[in-house]
Amino acid sequence: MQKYISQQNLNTLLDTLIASGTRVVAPRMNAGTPLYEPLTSSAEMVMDQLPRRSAKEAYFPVCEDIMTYEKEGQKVSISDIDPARFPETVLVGVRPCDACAIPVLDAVFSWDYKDEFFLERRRKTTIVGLACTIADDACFCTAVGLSPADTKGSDLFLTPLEGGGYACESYSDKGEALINNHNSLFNDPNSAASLPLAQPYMEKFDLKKVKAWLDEHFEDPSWDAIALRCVGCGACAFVCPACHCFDIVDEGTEKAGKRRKNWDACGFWKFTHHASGHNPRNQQPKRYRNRIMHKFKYYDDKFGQTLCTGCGRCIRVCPVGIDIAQIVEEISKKLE
Amino acid sequence: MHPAKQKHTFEPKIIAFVCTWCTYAGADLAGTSRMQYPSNVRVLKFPCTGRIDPVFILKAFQQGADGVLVSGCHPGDCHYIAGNFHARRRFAVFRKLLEFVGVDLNRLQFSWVSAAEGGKWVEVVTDLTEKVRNMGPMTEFKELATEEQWSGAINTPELKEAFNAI
Amino acid sequence: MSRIGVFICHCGENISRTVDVERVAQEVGRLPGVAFSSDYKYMCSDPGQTLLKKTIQDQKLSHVVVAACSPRMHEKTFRKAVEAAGLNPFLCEMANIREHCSWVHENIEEATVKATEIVGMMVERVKKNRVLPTITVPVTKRSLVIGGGIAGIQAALDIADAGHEVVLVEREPSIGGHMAQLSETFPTLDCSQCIMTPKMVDVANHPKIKLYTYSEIELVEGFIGNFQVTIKKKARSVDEDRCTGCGVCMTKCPQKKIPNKFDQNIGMRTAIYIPFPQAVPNTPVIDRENCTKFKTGKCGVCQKVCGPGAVDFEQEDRLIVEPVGAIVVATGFDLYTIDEKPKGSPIKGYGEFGHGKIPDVIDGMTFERLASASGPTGGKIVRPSDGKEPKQIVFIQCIGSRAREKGISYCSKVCCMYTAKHTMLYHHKVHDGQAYVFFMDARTPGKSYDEFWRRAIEEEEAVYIRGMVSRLYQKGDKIVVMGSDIAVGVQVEIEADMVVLATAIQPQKGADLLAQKLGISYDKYNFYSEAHAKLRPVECATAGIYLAGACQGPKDIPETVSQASAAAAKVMTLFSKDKLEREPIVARVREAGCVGCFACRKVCAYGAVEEKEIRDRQGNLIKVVAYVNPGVCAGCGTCQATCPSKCVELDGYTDEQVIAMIEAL
Amino acid sequence: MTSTLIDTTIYAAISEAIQQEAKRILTDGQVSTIVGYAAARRKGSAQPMIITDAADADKLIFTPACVNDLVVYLTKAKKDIPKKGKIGIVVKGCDLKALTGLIGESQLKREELYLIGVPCAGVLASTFAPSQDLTEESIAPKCTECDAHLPTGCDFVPTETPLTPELEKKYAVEIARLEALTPAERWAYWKEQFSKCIKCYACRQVCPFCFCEQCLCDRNKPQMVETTPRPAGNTAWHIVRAMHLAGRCAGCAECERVCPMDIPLNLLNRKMAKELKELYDHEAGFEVLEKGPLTMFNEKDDQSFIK
Repeated sequence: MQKYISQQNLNTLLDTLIASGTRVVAPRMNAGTPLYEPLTSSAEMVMDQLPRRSAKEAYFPVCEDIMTYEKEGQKVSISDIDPARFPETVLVGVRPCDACAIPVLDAVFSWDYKDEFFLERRRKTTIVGLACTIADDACFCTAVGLSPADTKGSDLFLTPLEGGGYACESYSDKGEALINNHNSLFNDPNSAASLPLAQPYMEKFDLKKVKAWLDEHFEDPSWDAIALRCVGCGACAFVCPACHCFDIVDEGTEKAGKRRKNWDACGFWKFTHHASGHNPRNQQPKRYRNRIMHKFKYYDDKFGQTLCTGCGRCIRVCPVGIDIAQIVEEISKKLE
Repeated sequence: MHPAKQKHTFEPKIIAFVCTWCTYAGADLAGTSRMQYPSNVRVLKFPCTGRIDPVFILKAFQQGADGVLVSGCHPGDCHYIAGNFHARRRFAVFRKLLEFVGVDLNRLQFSWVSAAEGGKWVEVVTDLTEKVRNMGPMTEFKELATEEQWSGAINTPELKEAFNAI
Repeated sequence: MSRIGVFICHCGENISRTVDVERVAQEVGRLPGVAFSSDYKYMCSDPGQTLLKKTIQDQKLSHVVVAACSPRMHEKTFRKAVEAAGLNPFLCEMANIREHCSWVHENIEEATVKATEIVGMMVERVKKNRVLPTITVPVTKRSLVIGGGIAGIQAALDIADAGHEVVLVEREPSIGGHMAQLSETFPTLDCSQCIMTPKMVDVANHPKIKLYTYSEIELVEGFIGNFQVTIKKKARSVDEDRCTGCGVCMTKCPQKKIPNKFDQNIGMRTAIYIPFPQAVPNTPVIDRENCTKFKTGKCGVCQKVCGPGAVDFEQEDRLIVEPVGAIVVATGFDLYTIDEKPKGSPIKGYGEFGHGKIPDVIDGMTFERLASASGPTGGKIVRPSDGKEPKQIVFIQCIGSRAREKGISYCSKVCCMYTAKHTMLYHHKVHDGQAYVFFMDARTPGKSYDEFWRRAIEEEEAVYIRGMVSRLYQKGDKIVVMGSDIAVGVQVEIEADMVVLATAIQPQKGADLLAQKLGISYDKYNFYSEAHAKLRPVECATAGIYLAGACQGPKDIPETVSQASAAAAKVMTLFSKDKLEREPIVARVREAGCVGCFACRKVCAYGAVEEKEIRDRQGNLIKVVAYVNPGVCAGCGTCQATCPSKCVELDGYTDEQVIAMIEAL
Repeated sequence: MTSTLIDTTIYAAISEAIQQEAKRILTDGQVSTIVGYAAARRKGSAQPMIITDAADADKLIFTPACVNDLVVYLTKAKKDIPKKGKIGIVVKGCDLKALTGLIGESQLKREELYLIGVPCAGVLASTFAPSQDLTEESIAPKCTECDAHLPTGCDFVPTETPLTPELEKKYAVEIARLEALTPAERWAYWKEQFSKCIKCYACRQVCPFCFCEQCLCDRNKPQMVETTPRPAGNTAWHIVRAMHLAGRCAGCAECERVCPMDIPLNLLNRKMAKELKELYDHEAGFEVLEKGPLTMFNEKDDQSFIK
């Protein structure tokens, strides 16, 4: 279904949703930093900046409770968290590089084990994508086969038009329902041209060649050259739309506490650190290798997809300038 | 349930970190002298103020303390030669940090109370209790403790209902 | 899960009067991990302790909390009881609900709530308590005594008589110290040397005492029971084994006009010398600064006349390492001088007394040498300037002492008594002379002391003037003493032939340097600090090091001797066991996490933190970490609060225990 | 952009001098490894580079994008750098202060290092793209308060002298602004800032002084600081970190530069430095100290806050 929505009507739509108790998550400024966060009013929305963190936390939270416990005398009682309590959410202004990661994550969270926490949040989230008009030299969505107008993952997709407003098209029942429920705010599509879309600089990688090289080079001296300077923080993984490792921790006192699921990152020294003290990934290059392998080989092996959407966030935040686009490009040329 | 507590609308929770040789003994002396003071204080005993980590103060506030007292031997009286001198520097700096992040320093008291100063113990504890009682509850850390990242939040209709009922 | 037993004591009615003990027991019984909770009338009584032991066994308790009085009162009692029942004593904690609760609150409700929370805190704490085995350290049953004055001699003899080896180190060529310089002693006026020299000889002859004179402490390593002491034995230039002490060398030495320090520089000695005739050892030493052989290369007479060939110009300083288990520090005192002090010094001189430039203004110790029968004048009291007998003599007390404006605020304690003694000695020797004493107060507590002082006034005709002297100056061959008599309220001016100053007692020069080598603390005057002013006046805070005599503060001879014997008794107590047992409240380093920043070592007041190398199986150095010597650690925990990664933990007060208590609130 | 340019023309000559010196010391075997900066893919950007071959010396540069404090590569926690012989390292004045502190904390030995000092007029703030010119606006806040434009005590320093205009001290101004607020307002300010934290620990990992092998905040027995990136745990983490750096941090501001959430972390560190200067006349990083201000004491220390 193709429609047109003016900026004003989009704002009205969001304010209506907020008033009805739906959680509306969109890019907004938090203490000077653009982030996807729940809006209290559509006026807070900022559409001209790429949020610093990806949209994944709407369905894969930074941290969430998965169980609570209480102790009394010699008894312990445990209560579960009911996924039915997750709020209905509309996620608005999601860039393609974020939205395209969603089906990628769906694959892993509904594979052999169905992660009810992830899946229930996904079910309750409507994704309103936004064609991308901004790119810097860290962006490389086109290099990994996506585009600034890619609609994968979006339930409803907005394309900003010359003269204001958005062309919008639904790609799912959820998207359609959003239009139908607020029909008066949508108009028939018009003929205005879209704003010029972003043009990332990187040329398309040959991801098959990348995987082919990775298949053969688990051990390779170039890993040291690539990642000796990695300092082992989790910034790259935490801002990534596709990274999805998590850690389970119990926090609380002798009397009561919670079991929590928190984001984890393969850059951390504690990642895969065994209780015995042994760590198979005992050096930073081995941990960074896992990041590349997971994104361009392991995930492909299992699900036939690449775990990178070229958003460039990790390149921008890396304290030591590790550039995944450059690394993958170089790998792609190794077999030539 | 606690009829005696109706005297005041708010009973602050005061946590005291004290050294065993001077202040703990001073508090013992207040007891043997049958001096009276507010019952709000809970005492944690350490060998020396030198052992008291700033993290403990932070943890105390996070666990709901409305006021924190750190007390040890007078300068020169340290059972361990210089532990209180190290503590003095540590806390001189730490309180400035807490102040900078927005903790009202009226809630954090430091004192020297010797084993002979039962009266001073009573005075310090009473003053801090009354001061904090007048300030009201320390809400900052308690609020933080209940806050979640938006992404992990869940609907809590009963809480919302209770909130609306207020 | 743990099986904790909680015992709430009524303490008769001391606790139960204001705390509803039954309710506390009930509420605490619901806490996680509590398997048994009950109240009892008197937990510390025999039946109470029996109940405790029986319950531990019947209920198979893993930990115990006794809620009763202050742990300062009965922690030992209950830990012993728990140990008797087969549990490690450190798995028992006390909750103080008497001194900290029932006695300080009247409201039953409030006190009961508080008591419940106090007990709850201790329940959470005790869960994190670990089994702590008693720590034992081997003890080397040899002692070092530093200083060969009366304090060091007494301590050395007592320890040696108990059968333990003693290493006695003296900086000067002879032992004897200041007491050997004195003429008579108060309050009995017995001859100092007569009572001192036999003890010196005993030291020399004692099979258990190894004497190092003309030697200094170079380095002290180790800890209680296990010190390694490096001693520098300075070159004497005379072989002690060969020398027979005949003294021919001294009679032949051409350098005869060197001021003798032992005689306060009023007597003379040779370049090869013994400081005084009764010196122990009776072996001369060559003063290389004044010896012609060392200055010009010529002479060498002493070597030529020495029959046994003991003189050795080539001798060098030697370093000797002695293992000892205990150290007695008895370095004694030095006297304040009124001369001008270096700029910036906290201690000031007496410009108003001419800064020590008037030759017949002497100090008390010089008077002792003048009065001594073995002194440079053979016991005749004469003026150093012209050898005339002084007919008017003025003694001034509190010179430097109790003089905040001069930088010393303490009382030197012995001056009142020795000045009284000086007036008597003077009166005995100069029958037609008159002694005056300027004094602030007379401080004469002590057995027969006040009587002695009164005798000086009443029988020996000393004139005591209450007041201070404002100025002294030379006028012809007299010294004009200007002062005030505040009792009468008049200015006094006396034309004296000689003035004797009762100068303050100060620690030996370099006392601070020695303290740093030993790792003991000292006050702003450099007097050594005892571990506790009242209850541990003989021990240093550093375990295994004890104090005797005036190095700790001004003392007279009987006090010094008492303390020396006390220090010896402390050493013997330490030596009474083969291994030293101590409470296991010590810091331990988690080596896996330690990065060797040594912040712990920087804050440790006891020098307990050492470096330890961690090597792999091939012997390659992996890292250097901190190691806390359990024999030295005093258990304050300052290191743990300082360690950024919390890789040093104080047993008994771990972060786990503390955090558990905070979280219980 | 109208902001005044800061003169960085000497950086080209400095780059050349670094290259020559690096080539020389690698060739004659004085060092086995050099940690420096090299150009990166994005326009104007630079990255840390670890070289062992004299042939790579030409890659070393110094530009306003050379923001990293490379000293972090010398600390134990990040010990993957091959250790054979001396290590050469390129240091700005601010980085050198961290290095000096680390020597005092037994983490480094001066004789095992070859220091190539950089005369520096300033580097770019993290909020500006690496391709930006260095101006009074785009300069890193730390550079506005720099008192070490010319590093001292290095083995080699290019002879160029940077022109350093007097700039408004950005941290001093911001600290004064915060100090003038009420505690409640300051709490609100930091609460908002800390709410963004996701515990990626970039601040910790780039910090030369966070050299602990096991961070206190990674421990769970006991859990001194909640590890979950919730507001409570975040606040505790940043307070504990600021306390641990007090008296040690010399202001390389790496924590703040790398924070992907733009939390002004160096404000906390500068505030602590200011207090230590006022209380104990301590300034970090100028000389190797036997003891830091919080591992020593003076009997006469201020105790006006103690009853």
